[in-house]
Amino acid sequence: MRARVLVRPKAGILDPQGQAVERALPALGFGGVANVRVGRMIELDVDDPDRLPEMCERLLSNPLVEEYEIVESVGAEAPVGAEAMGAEVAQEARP
Amino acid sequence: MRARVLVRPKAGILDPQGQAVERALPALGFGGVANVRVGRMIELDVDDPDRLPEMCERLLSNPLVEEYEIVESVGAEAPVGAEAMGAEVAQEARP
Amino acid sequence: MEYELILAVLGRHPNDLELAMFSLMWSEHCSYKHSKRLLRRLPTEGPHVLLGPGENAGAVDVGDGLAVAFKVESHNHPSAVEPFQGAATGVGGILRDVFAVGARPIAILDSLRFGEPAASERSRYLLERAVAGIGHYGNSIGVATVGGEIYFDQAYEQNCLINAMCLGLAPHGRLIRSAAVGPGNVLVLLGALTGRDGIGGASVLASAEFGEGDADKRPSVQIGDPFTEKKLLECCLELLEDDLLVSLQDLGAAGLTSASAEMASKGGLGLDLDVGRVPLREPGMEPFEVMVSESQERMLCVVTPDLVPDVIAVCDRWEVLCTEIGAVTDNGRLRVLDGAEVVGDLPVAALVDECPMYNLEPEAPIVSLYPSPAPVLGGGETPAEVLLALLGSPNLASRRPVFEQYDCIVGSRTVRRPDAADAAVLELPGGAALAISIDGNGRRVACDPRAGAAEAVYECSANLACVGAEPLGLTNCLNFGNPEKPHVAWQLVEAVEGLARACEALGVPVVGGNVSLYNEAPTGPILPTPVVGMVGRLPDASRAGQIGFTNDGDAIALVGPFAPSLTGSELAKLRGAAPAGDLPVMEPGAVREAHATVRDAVCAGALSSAHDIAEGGLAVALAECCVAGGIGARLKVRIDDWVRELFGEAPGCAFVVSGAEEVLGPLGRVIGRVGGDTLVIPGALEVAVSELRAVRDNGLLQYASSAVWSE
Amino acid sequence: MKFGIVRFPGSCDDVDALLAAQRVGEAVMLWHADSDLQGVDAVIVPGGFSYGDYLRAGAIARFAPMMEEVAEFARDGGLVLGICNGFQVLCEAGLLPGALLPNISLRFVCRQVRLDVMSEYSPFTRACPLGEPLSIPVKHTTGRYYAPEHGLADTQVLLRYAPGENPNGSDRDIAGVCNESGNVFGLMPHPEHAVDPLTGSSDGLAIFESIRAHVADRVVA
Ligand SMILES: Nc1ncnc2c1ncn2[C@@H]1O[C@H](COP(=O)(O)OP(=O)(O)O)[C@@H](O)[C@H]1O
Ligand SMILES: [Mg+2]
Repeated sequence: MRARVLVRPKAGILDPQGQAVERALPALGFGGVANVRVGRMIELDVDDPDRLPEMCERLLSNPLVEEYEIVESVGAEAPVGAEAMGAEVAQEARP
Repeated sequence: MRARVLVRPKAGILDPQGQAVERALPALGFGGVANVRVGRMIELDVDDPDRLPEMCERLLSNPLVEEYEIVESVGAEAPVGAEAMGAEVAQEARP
Repeated sequence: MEYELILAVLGRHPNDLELAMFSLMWSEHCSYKHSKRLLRRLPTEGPHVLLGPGENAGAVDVGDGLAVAFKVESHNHPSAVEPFQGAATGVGGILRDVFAVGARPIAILDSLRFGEPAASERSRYLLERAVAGIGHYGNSIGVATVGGEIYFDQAYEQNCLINAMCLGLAPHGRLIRSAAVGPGNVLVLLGALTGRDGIGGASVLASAEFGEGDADKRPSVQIGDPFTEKKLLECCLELLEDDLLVSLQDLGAAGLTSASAEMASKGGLGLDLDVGRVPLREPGMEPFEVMVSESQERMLCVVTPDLVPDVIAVCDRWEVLCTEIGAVTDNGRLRVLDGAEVVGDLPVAALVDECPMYNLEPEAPIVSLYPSPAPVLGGGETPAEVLLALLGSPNLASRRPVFEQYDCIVGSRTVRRPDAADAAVLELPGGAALAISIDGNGRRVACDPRAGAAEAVYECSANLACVGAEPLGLTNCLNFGNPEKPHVAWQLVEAVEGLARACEALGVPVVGGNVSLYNEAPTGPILPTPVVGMVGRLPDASRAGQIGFTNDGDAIALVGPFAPSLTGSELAKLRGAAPAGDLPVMEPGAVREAHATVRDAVCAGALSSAHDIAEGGLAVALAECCVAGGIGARLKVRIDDWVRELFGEAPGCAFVVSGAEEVLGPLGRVIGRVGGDTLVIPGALEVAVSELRAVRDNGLLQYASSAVWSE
Repeated sequence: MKFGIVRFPGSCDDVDALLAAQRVGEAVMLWHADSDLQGVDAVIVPGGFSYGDYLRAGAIARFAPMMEEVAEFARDGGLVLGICNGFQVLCEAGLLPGALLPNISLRFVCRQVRLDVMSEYSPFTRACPLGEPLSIPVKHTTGRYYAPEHGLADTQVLLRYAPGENPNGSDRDIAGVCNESGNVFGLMPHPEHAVDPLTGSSDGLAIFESIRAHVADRVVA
């Protein structure tokens, strides 16, 4: 099964990447953006999804400063569950 | 609106982080894991979600080597759409 | 045209794989078809040379049974596409060249060129990301980045230059060549999995091989993995230490094709290589994809059959993938197999040696090829205003925002860090030290390629003299535009002549280098940019020279022939002058003598500081000594023509040194005294050292966009 | 006295730590995959990018077999010093409180900094000159110390960046902390790169001297 683990800095933990994005967006002409948080995404095939929480606590996140979320998705090929979640997938080139 | 952008290395692009995690997990006793890819997650409040793809292309991802996915979710508080996506949220302290 | 030649040497049509191999091996990048004849002009011999051009890196003897190997290489085109990964993999590539000869990399330097940061957001972005990429690779692999240089000019707007130099240390006995030896020996591939990296880069192939829909499968951007390279590096050095390898070669441009062809060619032998055995990162790769892949962090070696198990054991310990992929043969052919099937069979000589060589058709331009830059100074400024404008200008301002992103101390050898001296100084085991400098000023080369290129050699040697080091050898990277254009060809020919003459005059051999051509935009070529990296030795690390004035009351002297002019100077640029006109003529004997004078005085521990007068002229040199030492200075000589005397340039020949007056007297002309907290040039300017520092510190910092991701 | 330096794939300052330790005693390398501490009196987990620092700095290295030995050694009161990446590894392993997060600047920073020594009694700082700041370099991208709300007493803070010198945004200028029992110490600055005036400073030597003195006292006692 393909699964996706999302990890983000806990509330209250300073997130300079989120802040940098929040500063950079208006400079590029994108207003109306707030509360940006930057985290990590890990996608993996697992035989035994029951062990995912343990993997998250032991390796994939640091519970002291991060929280995680497990998104399971059956038999999906990458990009996992894109449509299912109403996502867009794009690969355009940067100017 | 709160949105979530997921960014991952494009198919075929080397993902050293994913490789390192994939090699580490079995050593920790987590077998049965494959195809690990490590990417980024950005969560943000946006007034105009229509501009998200453009933000992704110009700042949030590097379209040369990464692809992105936009997950929109209305009025959610963090953790965004956890239940909706069948996710678990955990914040346990490490033993 | 070249296809006809392939038909002739092969006596038949090549298949697609063979054609792909030919087109790579006969590319400018691999064959040097426009520059090879020219490079023969460079002097390559000297008493210290252990490995000259032709090996992955050159090497010179540094005494005590130690050799230092070094090379500079460009990664310009990949960096223009993706600056972070382009610069990172540039560092990864030059590191491999150095440990491919058996040396442990101990230092990295980088030479960068971008468009004007004030005018160009893209240039600021390229600067930010290229520097981050260099730091990412060098810092993570644990090799100190100890120096470099950065220039900004609009001529680089479309073609940034990213040159990286690496220097490594080896006991003589560990040096190894890449020539394949011993038919029957085993060909072993070490390191990363092979993916479709960089295949898009082989553009010749695009039409022949790639279907439309396949484009996505073939990522042309290579991702650097310093962790894998760190293991590969340690593993290779251990294999050599244990004497387990016959020959070693890195995989760079054109991947397995180039590495195997070069090894076979140098050994005068053949190779059988089975692409079916190459461990792949992606399923379904075609043989030609495997042969041309530019996946990073891989090495190829030749091992005698009995030692293969030992090699595997060392690789296992370092968690480095190790695969037997072929064998050395005596038939002079490079045969590519896919399991039992022969999918390509080419004579090595044809592939490597029979590439057509082209003669350049140089023609001197009548007017400057480069437009005038937008003026920053109008001409009515006071000397103090000019000095501050220069110190704060992108080309002269403090590089601290850049070099603080590099680990310059790992290895516990760094005796002079960036900004502390004109050359980086690295301690050697016996108490002596190495000094390294990298330099090249494209604006001056544009004015006069022959004199400008010679100046780059002089300036490197002057930098070494300032720390007390005697040059042992140099490497160079020739960054130019399209050599098929007569004016560019002329720049190239003249620059090589200038390099050669300067090397002969100073007695410094060229032990290696790299050529990067076709750096052109529709608006024209880049400034002709030969970059010189020079390595020297000083007998006593504890006496390494430094830049800053230190002692209140010390005398200041001007040493060496000094005939500054405004042509090609930074001030001329700020005033909006195109890079054109005659550079000052330097008498090589006098230059050499001045370098020896300063070097000997530094080695004797006789000076408090030494600094060469380069961009920005005498006033900027003095200001730099004041800022570095945190102390002022007062000149006591009359200045008649302040524009020329204070800000004119004649790099590589004259020095500002400080020390006791009786010591300085015999060395040169005493022009002033150290002390106070201002720089005073009577009748011209008086500026507080704190102001000099503030302006210099902010010059580049103001353009440093903030980072968004932490790598 | 014998130091052991744990070497992971990706360690960069391992040899530097070895050379520094050899200035005050004997020192050997300990391979990450082995489980024999070779009878060392103190362990150094050195700087670098163990496992490339992929995922999170120190996250993978803490699971190395040798680290299990180190954890046990620490539980038995052995002296363990984690420098930079070693500090990250010790935090990830739970041997030290807190976590190291990306620098506020999000950039790598290599710079000489001044450090205030907060305790003269710790086994790691007892030889430091009183009241004098140490000049020691930092070099890292992930050095912003996050101090947990509970579980870090003021007395555990052994080093702070001198006022105005904090290079990474660490909580309360914290540069180095020890565990509750005081026998495990981690710091972001690199004392092993400050052991010779020729290469910048010798102020870091005091950390190694402190360890040596402590071990010597313990042997006598
Ligand atoms: N400008 C130059 N001056 C001297 N030698 C050069 C120059 N350019 C290339 N060479 C030499 O030619 C050989 C081939 O260079 P290159 O293709 O860059 O090597 P590699 O494939 O190892 O990167 C090297 O030995 C190199 O030192
Ligand atoms: Mg090579």
